[in-house]
Amino acid sequence: MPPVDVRAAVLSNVRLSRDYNVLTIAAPEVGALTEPGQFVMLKTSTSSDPMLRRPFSVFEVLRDDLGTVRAISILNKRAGRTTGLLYDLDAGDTVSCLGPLGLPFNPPAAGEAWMVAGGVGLAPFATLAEALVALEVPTTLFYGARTGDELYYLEFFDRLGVRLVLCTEDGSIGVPGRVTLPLEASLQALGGPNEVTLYACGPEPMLAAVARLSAAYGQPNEVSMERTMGCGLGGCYSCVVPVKHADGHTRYVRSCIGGPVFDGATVVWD
Amino acid sequence: MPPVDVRAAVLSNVRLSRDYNVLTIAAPEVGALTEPGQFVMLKTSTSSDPMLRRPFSVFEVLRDDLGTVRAISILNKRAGRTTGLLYDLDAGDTVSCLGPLGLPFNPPAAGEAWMVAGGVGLAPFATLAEALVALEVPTTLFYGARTGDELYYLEFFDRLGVRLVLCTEDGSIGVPGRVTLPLEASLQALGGPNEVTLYACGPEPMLAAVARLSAAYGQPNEVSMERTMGCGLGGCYSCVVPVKHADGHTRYVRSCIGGPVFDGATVVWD
Amino acid sequence: MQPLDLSVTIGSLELPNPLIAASGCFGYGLEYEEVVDLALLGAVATKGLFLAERQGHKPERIVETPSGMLNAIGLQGIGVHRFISEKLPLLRQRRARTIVNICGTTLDEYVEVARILSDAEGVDALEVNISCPNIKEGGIQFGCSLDGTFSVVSAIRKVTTLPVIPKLTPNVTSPASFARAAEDAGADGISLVNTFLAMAIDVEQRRPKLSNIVGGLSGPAIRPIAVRMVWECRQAVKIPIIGMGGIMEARDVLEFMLAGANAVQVGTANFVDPFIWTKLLDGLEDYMTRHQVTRLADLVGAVDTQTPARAHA
Amino acid sequence: MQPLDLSVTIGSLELPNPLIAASGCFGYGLEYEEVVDLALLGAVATKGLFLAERQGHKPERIVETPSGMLNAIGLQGIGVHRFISEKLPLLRQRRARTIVNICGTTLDEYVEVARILSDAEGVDALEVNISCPNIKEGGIQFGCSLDGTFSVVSAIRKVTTLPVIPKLTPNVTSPASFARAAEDAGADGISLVNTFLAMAIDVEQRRPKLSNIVGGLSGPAIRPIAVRMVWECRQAVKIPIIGMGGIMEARDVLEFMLAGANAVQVGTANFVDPFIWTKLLDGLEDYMTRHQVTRLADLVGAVDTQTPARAHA
Ligand SMILES: Cc1cc2nc3c(=O)[nH]c(=O)nc-3n(C[C@H](O)[C@H](O)[C@H](O)COP(=O)(O)OP(=O)(O)OC[C@H]3O[C@@H](n4cnc5c(N)ncnc54)[C@H](O)[C@@H]3O)c2cc1C
Ligand SMILES: Cc1cc2nc3c(=O)[nH]c(=O)nc-3n(C[C@H](O)[C@H](O)[C@H](O)COP(=O)(O)OP(=O)(O)OC[C@H]3O[C@@H](n4cnc5c(N)ncnc54)[C@H](O)[C@@H]3O)c2cc1C
Ligand SMILES: Cc1cc2nc3c(=O)[nH]c(=O)nc-3n(C[C@H](O)[C@H](O)[C@H](O)COP(=O)(O)O)c2cc1C
Ligand SMILES: Cc1cc2nc3c(=O)[nH]c(=O)nc-3n(C[C@H](O)[C@H](O)[C@H](O)COP(=O)(O)O)c2cc1C
Ligand code: FES
Ligand code: FES
Repeated sequence: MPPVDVRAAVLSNVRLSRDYNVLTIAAPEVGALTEPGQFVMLKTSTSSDPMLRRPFSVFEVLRDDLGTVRAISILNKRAGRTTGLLYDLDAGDTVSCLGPLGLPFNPPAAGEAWMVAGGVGLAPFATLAEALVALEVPTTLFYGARTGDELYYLEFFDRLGVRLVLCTEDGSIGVPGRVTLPLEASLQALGGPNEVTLYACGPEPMLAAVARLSAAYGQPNEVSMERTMGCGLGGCYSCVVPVKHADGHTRYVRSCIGGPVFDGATVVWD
Repeated sequence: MPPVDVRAAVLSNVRLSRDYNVLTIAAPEVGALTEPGQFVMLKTSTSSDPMLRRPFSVFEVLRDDLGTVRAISILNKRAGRTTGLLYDLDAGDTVSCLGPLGLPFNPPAAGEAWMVAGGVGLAPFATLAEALVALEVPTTLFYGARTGDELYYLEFFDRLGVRLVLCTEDGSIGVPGRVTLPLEASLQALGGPNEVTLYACGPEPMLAAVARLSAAYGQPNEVSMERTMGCGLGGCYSCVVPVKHADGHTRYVRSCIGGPVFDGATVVWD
Repeated sequence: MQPLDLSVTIGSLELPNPLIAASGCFGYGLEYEEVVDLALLGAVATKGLFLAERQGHKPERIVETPSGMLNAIGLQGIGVHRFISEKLPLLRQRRARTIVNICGTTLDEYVEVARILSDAEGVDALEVNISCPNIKEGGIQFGCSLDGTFSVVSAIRKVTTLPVIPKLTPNVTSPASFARAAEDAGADGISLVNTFLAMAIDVEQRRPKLSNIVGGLSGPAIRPIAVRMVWECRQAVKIPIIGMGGIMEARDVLEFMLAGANAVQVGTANFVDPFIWTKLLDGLEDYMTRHQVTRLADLVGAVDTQTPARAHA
Repeated sequence: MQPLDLSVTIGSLELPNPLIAASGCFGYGLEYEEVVDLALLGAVATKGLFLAERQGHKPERIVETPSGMLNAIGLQGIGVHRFISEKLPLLRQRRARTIVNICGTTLDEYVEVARILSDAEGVDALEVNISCPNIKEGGIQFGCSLDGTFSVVSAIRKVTTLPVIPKLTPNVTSPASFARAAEDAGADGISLVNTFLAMAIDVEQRRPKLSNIVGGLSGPAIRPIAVRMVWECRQAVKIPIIGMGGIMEARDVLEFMLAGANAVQVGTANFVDPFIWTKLLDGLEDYMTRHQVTRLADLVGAVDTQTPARAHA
């Protein structure tokens, strides 16, 4: 299905902390088409400063009681101009929302699903968790953040029946340190290969570590890569990821159309 | 007094028509310093598109019951980017307001005051009328617009005791045609020179006509010139008006600091 | 009133309207087939092609700047042979008019790429990229020397009957003299501008924001400079000009045409709004209706420089 | 931590901080004495002066463009004699460090203006404007030729002991070669960039928006190009560089200094916010504190081009 561009009204903006907010926008046309792992390109005004759209995972697809899609939400973290503007928006403001874009996650061929989220990397996993639960795939979320109060939507995943393994760098909640620690421990506890499929989104070092661990323990994995994106449609070649191809050559693949979800085993990590 | 720059909250925005609105902003520091005929430079955002401030007459200086200045208002007419943004603002938004700037009108040396306004040129006359009435100067407003429903704030001037001579190009209210028609008729009815001082603000052809009529009938006049302004403080030399100087030479004068109010007799009209 | 005629001609190239997707901003065109009917565009200028496949620079490849962006993609591309076998047939199917943007590290490579494409089915014109600021070898070294420009264009001219449209760099003192060199060498038209060589530094890390250190500035920021250059070139040459640089609205298309452009390209704006094309066409038709212009081409170079505009008209 | 040292030196010119009001964007300085303490600025570069009074162009003289503005003021000014009698004494009273921007229609006029100012009290340096794009006679004709640049600078060098700082145009293929010509001619430093020659057309009226048809583009739109030019010049010359072009925030000042500027000028931003100066100083001190930089001058040219920045650091 081709993406659509919607001038969407802001329905609500819940500020979770000084840096994080959940922005709900009336873009049902986008939500109805969205698969877990896909993203949208957002622009807050028609000004040319800032000019380019910015990429954001679809966090939630919100339905009414009849199951009709009414809106989508974005889990936004302030990083600069546009994310700062998105943090400040209020109900009634509008944003231009282009999507859905990119390749989604693929459901596990077999076994369990383990989602690994670092910080705002939680974003694509709300919709993925819903899809996996609907497929009755036993699902775990390994979720790491700097501090305990930066761990969000825990009840949401709990209510879905997702097993939670939490991690904080300051040790205030869950396992102290990086999320890859409990992940590796759990992988060690496994018997054979292909029992779990790993899904990862977060800082690139975390993604590389997950891919390395997956390989080491013979489990398949998919990683959602973050690249600077100029267009989101394959037009600008800004968003490339080096990928090992079948012919043995490494080529730059545009992550907006050849991703953002990649088989972690094919990505060439630096 | 030096101008101040205030990040002012929008208190109200009353849209008078599809093009005109009255924007009230919490800039008491500016209002307290403002004299009739002075202007402010407004900017609606910190974006560099649009980048430059735009000049606007102070329309009203708004006081509370105790007489303390609480806000100023702007009579805004949509002409492009910034005026369009000012039309769309809502209470709670903020604008950056630099002022007061420029030279004000001077009270009449003797006799009556006749204010001549064309369209949005009404803007500087609300504060001038209040000042003249306070000085017990008999005051008339010649006010022309395209149509009757573009004549605003009539009760305001009426309540002040200002005599109104209205004019519309479509003849829907008052004298049909240009405001300079009833003005000339009234000038003809006068006895000798210096019985009235004319104050004019509006399209340049109207200002030129008022200056010409003033000279013809030997009455002093002051005109408020509209020029594209980059800075409002004398820094950029964008806003110049050709003025005949005492030494006989015509020089370009920066209307932001040498105006916007000029003696119409010294302006070189093209 | 008569039907509106938006058609333009660049030498033997006839386009239904002046709107061309700018090279490097529209992939190979096919990336956009889902969002825009490629046949609706005046033409598609495809991503710059060398003889062989190219990987391009490592990220960061773009960075946003005030009303613009820097890019240093480094001409990643599939090479002319894969383009002909994989892309060209599909572009023909979509009935897209295809202007192929060609590059070379040597004069011989330019000529070779031009020759190969001339034998292919479905190429409508060659846009000769002698102005990419982002690669050391080739391209710009020809585009920044009058002799280099002349020799590349005349060499390509000899091996093809396709319209040859050198794309000029703005990073020179006088683009008009390069336009003249191109005309003298037998170019059917010229494209300008390519991007402005520029740089952005991350002050927190004290490092360039682009892996290539420098990159090319595009977007509305450069439009006033690009319009001036098109206007200067219009005085200097008779051949058609394809103008570009920061076009975001129909008004901007008209500004370039009034300055002397016979057609325009739209690049960066397509990133901001991939649905821009119909909006631009609607805007042009609205203007033509309001101003009773029946042939859009009548506006080319029609700016009246004798009487400046009144600001407060 | 030690006190922060923001001082910079341009030849024999010592400034308490690198922030200079750009010529033509700050009148003669005195226009701003009510809103900013002139002694607080590194220096004030005054409006370009010829020998005699000049009326300048008729309006429209400016027009806004995306993240920038065009100006064609035409160097309206009071001439060097009235400047010395009317403005200079007051600038001295305010303890402003005054860099006088000088123009000429001929080589002789440049030399004459320089000589007269050298005999006056309170001139701290001469900025030689050979780059104004808005007047036909003089200025740019020297600034666009290497010989012209060399001859103007060396001629002025002979008649003054004041620091001589030619101001270079960006409208050339290689500003670095002009920087070298200036250095060879004995310049104490160079200023760049002046504005980019540009044009804007009112499509409704089909006329240029400026009475002068073309004008100079300034503001954040040009910053990435200006930073690149400063960086290139830093590789080419040893003399101090005063960088400018679209500085709006302290971060932008630092970007120019990291690229190789010893000091900076701020022009267009002063129109947007006349109170910008203290904000820029606060921003610089905040950065120095966060990064433990005690001497701001240590950052000059300190960009590390070996290792590009990580976008998602
Ligand atoms: C597929 C994808 C999904 C994403 N999902 C989310 C999400 O759900 N929630 C969220 O908060 N963030 C998400 N991001 C990251 C988000 O796009 C960036 O934080 C945002 O673009 C920064 O823009 P800015 O204008 O706020 O920052 P800028 O002012 O542009 O720059 C600030 C920082 O952001 C980086 N950056 C700038 N432009 C981009 C860009 N186009 N893409 C990525 N990084 C950029 C810069 O390198 C710089 O380090 C996602 C990114 C991608 C690629
Ligand atoms: C002293 C003074 C007082 C004014 N008072 C009022 C007022 O009370 N209410 C009101 O509605 N308008 C007033 N104006 C006019 C107002 O400043 C312009 O309409 C406004 O600047 C247009 O800006 P814009 O961004 O909306 O239009 P733009 O998109 O910038 O351009 C649209 C039109 O406005 C003209 N224009 C652009 N910039 C300026 C500028 N800086 N100054 C003047 N004209 C410009 C252009 O020439 C063009 O014709 C005043 C102007 C001056 C000089
Ligand atoms: C990301 C990007 C890639 C580009 N790649 C090419 C290219 O391969 N060949 C070329 O001739 N021009 C290339 N250009 C330049 C554009 O075709 C165009 O000349 C320039 O961007 C100005 O137009 P705009 O402001 O509308 O983008 C590229 C521009 C951008 C932004
Ligand atoms: C309105 C205006 C007038 C200017 N006049 C002069 C001048 O007289 N002499 C000069 O050397 N530069 C002049 N300039 C150029 C500026 O000094 C500066 O080089 C340029 O604007 C880039 O800096 P900015 O982007 O910070 O404005 C002028 C610029 C503007 C905007
Ligand atoms: S974001 Fe433009 S190609 Fe991927
Ligand atoms: S507006 Fe800048 S000098 Fe008047």
